[in-house]
Amino acid sequence: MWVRLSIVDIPLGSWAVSVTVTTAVYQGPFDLLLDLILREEVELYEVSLSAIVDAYLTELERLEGLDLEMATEFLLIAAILVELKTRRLLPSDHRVDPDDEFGLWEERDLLLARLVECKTFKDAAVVLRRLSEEAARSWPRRAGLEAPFLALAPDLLDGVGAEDLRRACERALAPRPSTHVETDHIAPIRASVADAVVELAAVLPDAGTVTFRDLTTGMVDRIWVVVRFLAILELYKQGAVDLHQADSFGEIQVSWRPDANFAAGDLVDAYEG
Amino acid sequence: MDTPEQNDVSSTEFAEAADGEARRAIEAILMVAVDPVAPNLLAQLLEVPARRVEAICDDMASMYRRERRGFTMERVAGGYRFQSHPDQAPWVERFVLEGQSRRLTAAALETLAIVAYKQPVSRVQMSAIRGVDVEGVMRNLQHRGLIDEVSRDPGPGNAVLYGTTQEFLERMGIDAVSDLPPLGEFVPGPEVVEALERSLRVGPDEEALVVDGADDTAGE
Amino acid sequence: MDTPEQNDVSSTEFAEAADGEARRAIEAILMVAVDPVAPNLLAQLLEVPARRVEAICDDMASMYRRERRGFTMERVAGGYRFQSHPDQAPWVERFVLEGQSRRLTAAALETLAIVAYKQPVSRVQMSAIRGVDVEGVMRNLQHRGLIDEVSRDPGPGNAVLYGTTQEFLERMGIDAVSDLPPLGEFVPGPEVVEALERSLRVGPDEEALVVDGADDTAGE
Repeated sequence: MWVRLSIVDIPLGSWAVSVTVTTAVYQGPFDLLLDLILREEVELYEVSLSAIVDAYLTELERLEGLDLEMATEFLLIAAILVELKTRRLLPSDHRVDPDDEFGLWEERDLLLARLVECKTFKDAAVVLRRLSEEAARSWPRRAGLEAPFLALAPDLLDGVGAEDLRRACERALAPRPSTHVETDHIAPIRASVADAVVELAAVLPDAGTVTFRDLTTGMVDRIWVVVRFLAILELYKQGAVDLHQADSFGEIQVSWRPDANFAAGDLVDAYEG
Repeated sequence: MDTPEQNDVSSTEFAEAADGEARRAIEAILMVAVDPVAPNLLAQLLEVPARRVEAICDDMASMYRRERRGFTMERVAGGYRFQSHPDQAPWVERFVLEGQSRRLTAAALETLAIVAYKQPVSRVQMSAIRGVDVEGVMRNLQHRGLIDEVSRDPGPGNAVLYGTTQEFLERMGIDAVSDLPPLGEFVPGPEVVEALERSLRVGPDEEALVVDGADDTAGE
Repeated sequence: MDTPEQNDVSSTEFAEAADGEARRAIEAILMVAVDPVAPNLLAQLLEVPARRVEAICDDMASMYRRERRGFTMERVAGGYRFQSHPDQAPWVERFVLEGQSRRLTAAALETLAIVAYKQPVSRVQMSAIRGVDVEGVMRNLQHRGLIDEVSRDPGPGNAVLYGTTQEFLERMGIDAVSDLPPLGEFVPGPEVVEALERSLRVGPDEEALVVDGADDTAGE
């Protein structure tokens, strides 16, 4: 077994702290969520909302821009949790937009399905652990050919030149190539995460009070809305914007604070790593 | 020479003698082999049907067990090999010293599980399932020879697809990936799904409790 | 049983049982050993007198002969080892010629290439780079005179360091190792090899998952 820091010792109000403390133990949000829900039986609504956002922003910075695709994963999960939590804390509202409601259920079901899938493989891994531990109790015979037979074996170097040797060495030493391929692939999303903050910081000061809906008009893919939502939250955390929501599920009013002293560059650095 | 075999012309005895000779040849070959030797190869070398090779090998394996040898003959990664008996591990460990650096971490095992069951699978797919970037773990697994690139995704992006290796089978002590228990066995039971659902419910608490119908704490 | 040394029944049985256990341990150790194992080492590992180890080993050797195994246990170069029975040589030859050539070549080539470019290099470093146990392959290369022990690591453990031989240069048709074509730029330098080795023992993101520090006991 391995060392596992217990989350029980950590006040629930400071989930952000617990995530930071346990990054070496928890392998990401699914791991954390599964453990919280199944082992610790923590009710998610007991965790403070800002703590969730903080936790994921912390997680985001920890990733140091290595893989923004994963970062957006975090954001998506964070956003769903925030939304679920918001619903549960607020009294029942009868003016819920059915489309929004449907969308949330959809997201929730997706998250649930992914948690179940993650749990499935975690349990499968337990079997692999048992198998490998059993197998590790035996060592295979590796002595190989006895001297008289060595001369018989096909000549290892037959047809092998210095070039082949160089290639073999590079093959053995090379860092595996997948990183670069994937980075190109996710480049558009990478830009959007950083840009969401930059764009908003450029537009909002002169925009007066706008609604979140205005800011996300025309965005088809839900992930872009999520990214923008988290960008707003980040600006709020930085003290750059005020947020106002008249009632639950009502329009979120966003207004730039007149006293905001915010340089978008600082934050972009944080995202880019 | 030690025990001269007499030649009584019974066909069973003849067959037994032939099996005995095949057994000796297999013992000799496995003694010099570095990797598991496939039954087909043994069949080809000894010029006997693969089916009979497998039967002989099974007999040999149980003979060693019966004789309480310090070694066993196992079918691993598609072939037969000699290996030390698991109950002799304490002695062998003393001898080989390298000890447990072979141990796999939780992250490695979970990633391996995904590759084993979903192969061929891309890095992005694995990351999506685990909810974290798996690149570091994968590079480690690849360096250890447990997984490898097996093909390219024909779709856009041509992502590299990964699968498990012979080395993986050897490390798990299994003959083929199909020897792993079916993934269905690991799908969480209703009580786990319920616990997850309850924690992720939509809407105010009172309502959710009514919908769930059960407010007892399930969990494991 | 063959040579009862005690007259007291119970102590004979006790001695036989103990010998049986020692026999099993020796079988296990010799099965995984790559080089002959000296009786003194066996005595030390099993905590029995060397004289008794030798007696047990003699018994084992004649037992295998009596049982007409396809392998023998021989005393070679000051130690015991399992090897294929001489009368099975034709089968082993077939196996060598038809069986294992391809895979061995790929593994051996990579191993040889690393020794050539990174020499002097220890076996542990080699294993770390190739991700698998290279012992058999290296011994093979050494037997063929392509690599050899060139020095000892001055650090703790005094690991044997390997390099390529004159024979290797001749086979490659080059004057010196420096005549080998330069490696691509993405390849880590020799100093990285060690870091790589470290990182492979405990993955970068996995340090917290490893409990026992047993990984440090590698040295051979």
